[in-house]
Amino acid sequence: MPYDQQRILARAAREIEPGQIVNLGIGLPSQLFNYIPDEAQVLVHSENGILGGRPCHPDEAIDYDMIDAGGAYITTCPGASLFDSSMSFAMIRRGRVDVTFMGAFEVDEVGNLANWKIPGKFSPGIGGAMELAQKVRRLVIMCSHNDKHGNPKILHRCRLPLTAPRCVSRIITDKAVMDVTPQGLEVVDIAEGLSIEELRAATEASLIIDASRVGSY
Amino acid sequence: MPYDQQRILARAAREIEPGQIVNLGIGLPSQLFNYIPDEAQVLVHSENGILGGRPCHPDEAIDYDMIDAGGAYITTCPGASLFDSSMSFAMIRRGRVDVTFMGAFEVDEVGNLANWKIPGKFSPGIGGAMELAQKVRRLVIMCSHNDKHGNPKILHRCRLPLTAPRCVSRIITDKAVMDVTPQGLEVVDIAEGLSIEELRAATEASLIIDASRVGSY
Amino acid sequence: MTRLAQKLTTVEAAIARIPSGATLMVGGFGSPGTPFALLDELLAQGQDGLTLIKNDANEPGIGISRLIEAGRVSRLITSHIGLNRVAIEEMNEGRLSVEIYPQGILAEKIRCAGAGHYGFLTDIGLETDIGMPRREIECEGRNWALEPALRADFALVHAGLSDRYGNLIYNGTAANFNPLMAMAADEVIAQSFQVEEPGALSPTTVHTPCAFVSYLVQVPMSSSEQGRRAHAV
Amino acid sequence: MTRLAQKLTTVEAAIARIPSGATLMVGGFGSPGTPFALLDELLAQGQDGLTLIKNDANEPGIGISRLIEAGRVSRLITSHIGLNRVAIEEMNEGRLSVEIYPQGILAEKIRCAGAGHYGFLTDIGLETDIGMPRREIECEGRNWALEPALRADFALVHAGLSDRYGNLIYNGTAANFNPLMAMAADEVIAQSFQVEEPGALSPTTVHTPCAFVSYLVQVPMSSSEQGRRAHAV
Repeated sequence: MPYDQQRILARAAREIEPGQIVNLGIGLPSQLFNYIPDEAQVLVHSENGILGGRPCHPDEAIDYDMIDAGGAYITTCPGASLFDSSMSFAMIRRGRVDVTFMGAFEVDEVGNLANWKIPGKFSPGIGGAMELAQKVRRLVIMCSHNDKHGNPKILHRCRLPLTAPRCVSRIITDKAVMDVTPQGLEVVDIAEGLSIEELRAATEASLIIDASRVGSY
Repeated sequence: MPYDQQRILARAAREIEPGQIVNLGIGLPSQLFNYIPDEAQVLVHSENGILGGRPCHPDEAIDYDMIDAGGAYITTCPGASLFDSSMSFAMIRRGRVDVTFMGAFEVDEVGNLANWKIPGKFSPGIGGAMELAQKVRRLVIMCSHNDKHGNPKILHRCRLPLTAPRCVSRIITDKAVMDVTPQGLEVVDIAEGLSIEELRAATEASLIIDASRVGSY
Repeated sequence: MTRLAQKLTTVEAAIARIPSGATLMVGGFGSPGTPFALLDELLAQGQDGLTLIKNDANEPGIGISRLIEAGRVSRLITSHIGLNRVAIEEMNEGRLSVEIYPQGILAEKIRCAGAGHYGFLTDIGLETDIGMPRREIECEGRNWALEPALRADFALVHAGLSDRYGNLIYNGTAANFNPLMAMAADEVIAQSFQVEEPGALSPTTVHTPCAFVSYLVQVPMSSSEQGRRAHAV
Repeated sequence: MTRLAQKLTTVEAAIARIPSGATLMVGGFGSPGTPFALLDELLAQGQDGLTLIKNDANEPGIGISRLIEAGRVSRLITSHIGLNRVAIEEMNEGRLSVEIYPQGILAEKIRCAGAGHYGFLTDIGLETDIGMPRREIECEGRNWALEPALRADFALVHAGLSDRYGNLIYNGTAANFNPLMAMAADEVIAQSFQVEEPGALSPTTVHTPCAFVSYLVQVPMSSSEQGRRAHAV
């Protein structure tokens, strides 16, 4: 059963405020590019050395030297700048990126994130994920609530090697929007049509749910 | 008695080879600028962030943002680049400057240099001298052989705080040209009209002089 | 961070953000790149007990020397103040505490903070007395001096050209410490002779990306005339 | 250093300087900035036992992947090889030794060598297992990981525009690791699509000053066509 990516994308787009500097991870988060209106004057940062990228329109000429960190051809929006990798990560480590969106293999109750390595199965490298997770002010996770076998990805504690500890601010899945708080994972929104019981059943982590305050999306 | 600066400048200019990258210290060395012919295609480096500076002609319009490290207004020659201070010193520390010329308070037999501080009298700061002295491949000193009271500046051992130890390659004064060798200071040239005895008398350091090979200038 | 559309402000409002006692980085090597208009406003507003980080002390009567002369600077972290006899006198009289680093080490300490590291290990000045005690660490059989990163509460920088988002381009040798300081301070106030709409600057020619700039002030070219005279010796 | 007037040479002569067993930095993030023509010549000349330092492994059939596929690379220092299933297979089969760093740490290790330091202290990855033992040093009550600088015998870099002295300007996102590697290697071989006479480039727009470039080779734009196809997925 494919999960509802559109629901995640539409909900995640609401996290972006006008005039922010935003980094979009590989995979689902990179599609957020198409959800940011030009008038928001948002600048998208890519690790490979651009602030102010935007997707190429299909009828636009391609500059083969212009890609984002995921390898897609892009172009610039007004106010863009291009720079080397050390400058790009200085921006990340100095907290100059307002929010970053990433996928996840596992997230847990204290905001630990695992998204780079499955020992013995998958270890293509770290890329920029570790520094983004550790240093960007606000890290929003976008992922399916359960893996393709139905196993929960929102856990009590991550079991895979961590990308960074205690780094996640908010988790947006196809089933819920959850905030990492000192008390644990607090449900902000539940996907339309899903009951609290169904959400709890699909989740390993304990969830704090105040039914009177939970919204839907 | 003013010393013969022209003799030093003319002799020092012969140290520069076509196509080299050269740094000129404040004071007498900075006048070398006028001794480098355009056809030599030499690029002059200044610590404040330029490779390829040249003096302004008197009838040239001044760009008030263009100075060398000594504060003189300059302009660029073909092949010039402008950059920040960290890049400028990366160039120095990585040995990308072929030769640097500096003044000195004291130089000694093992090539120690003192030119930045006279305790209790003069301590305006280090500037770029320490890194230039320590890291540039070839350091040529240009100074008067004796101070204004007649005291020798070419010493057995420096007494002032060092800019850098064992850093000097060659010393050009108004009286002699001397190389720092593993055996000590070896005289290459003696100023026209000066005898070996007069030179020894004006010098504290031991000098190695092979009369058959010494040139004049 | 300040939102992109809200960076352009007045020199008064920008400088009013700085409290007495703050640590300030100030761009410029001699006059080029020195943010004269911001410094003059700081003089007018009266903040004191300042710690300044600048390559040099400008020349008497201009730039940060005005603040030093007015007794508003308690500490100066620098590389060379040889062109400012007033600053040397203040230092020798004990009224101004001066901390001196080799110029490239000062630049790297600032850049290191800008890159988000704790510090770096260098061999510069290892066998000389640079007047500062430094911790040495042995690596691969040699000793290296640990230079901690140098940060600041504010950086005051000067650009020749910019856009409204705060992308900066420096003219001539006016870059010097400016791009490094723009990375290293918590809040960065930039002055610019010319402020264009976003899109006016070619992206590969931007020296300081707008992500590092908090506030931007447009100043007239005449604000740097003091500095021009100073170098026209 | 090579004299300014003697830098422009042929791709054959430039690559012939590289012996088997050399450590090479290779610019590029994906295809942009990858010096395809220099790499193809290296493949043709047959040097082996190479250690390569590159952000990624390119994609199968192009760039450094060709060298890996031909068994000429014994070690790869990188950040992410997820777009190259061949390289992952070579690594998993134990035929290619792969050392992986967080991308910004890899960039800083290279830049640190380029700045002439021994290393730097960082908090990146302190509480995670990045697979590499790192020395930790306590400063001001906290532990920091020591990352030694990463140098190389040669750097192969790609620029869109240059002058005959070796001043380089990168196009678009093709800068990435190129300017850092140009500072960090003992000998730097640059390829450029366009080589102008000195004076043709505006000095404030130069990304890599010619002081860092040892040899320069003019290559046709068609030499990068493999890379263009690879990204046009």
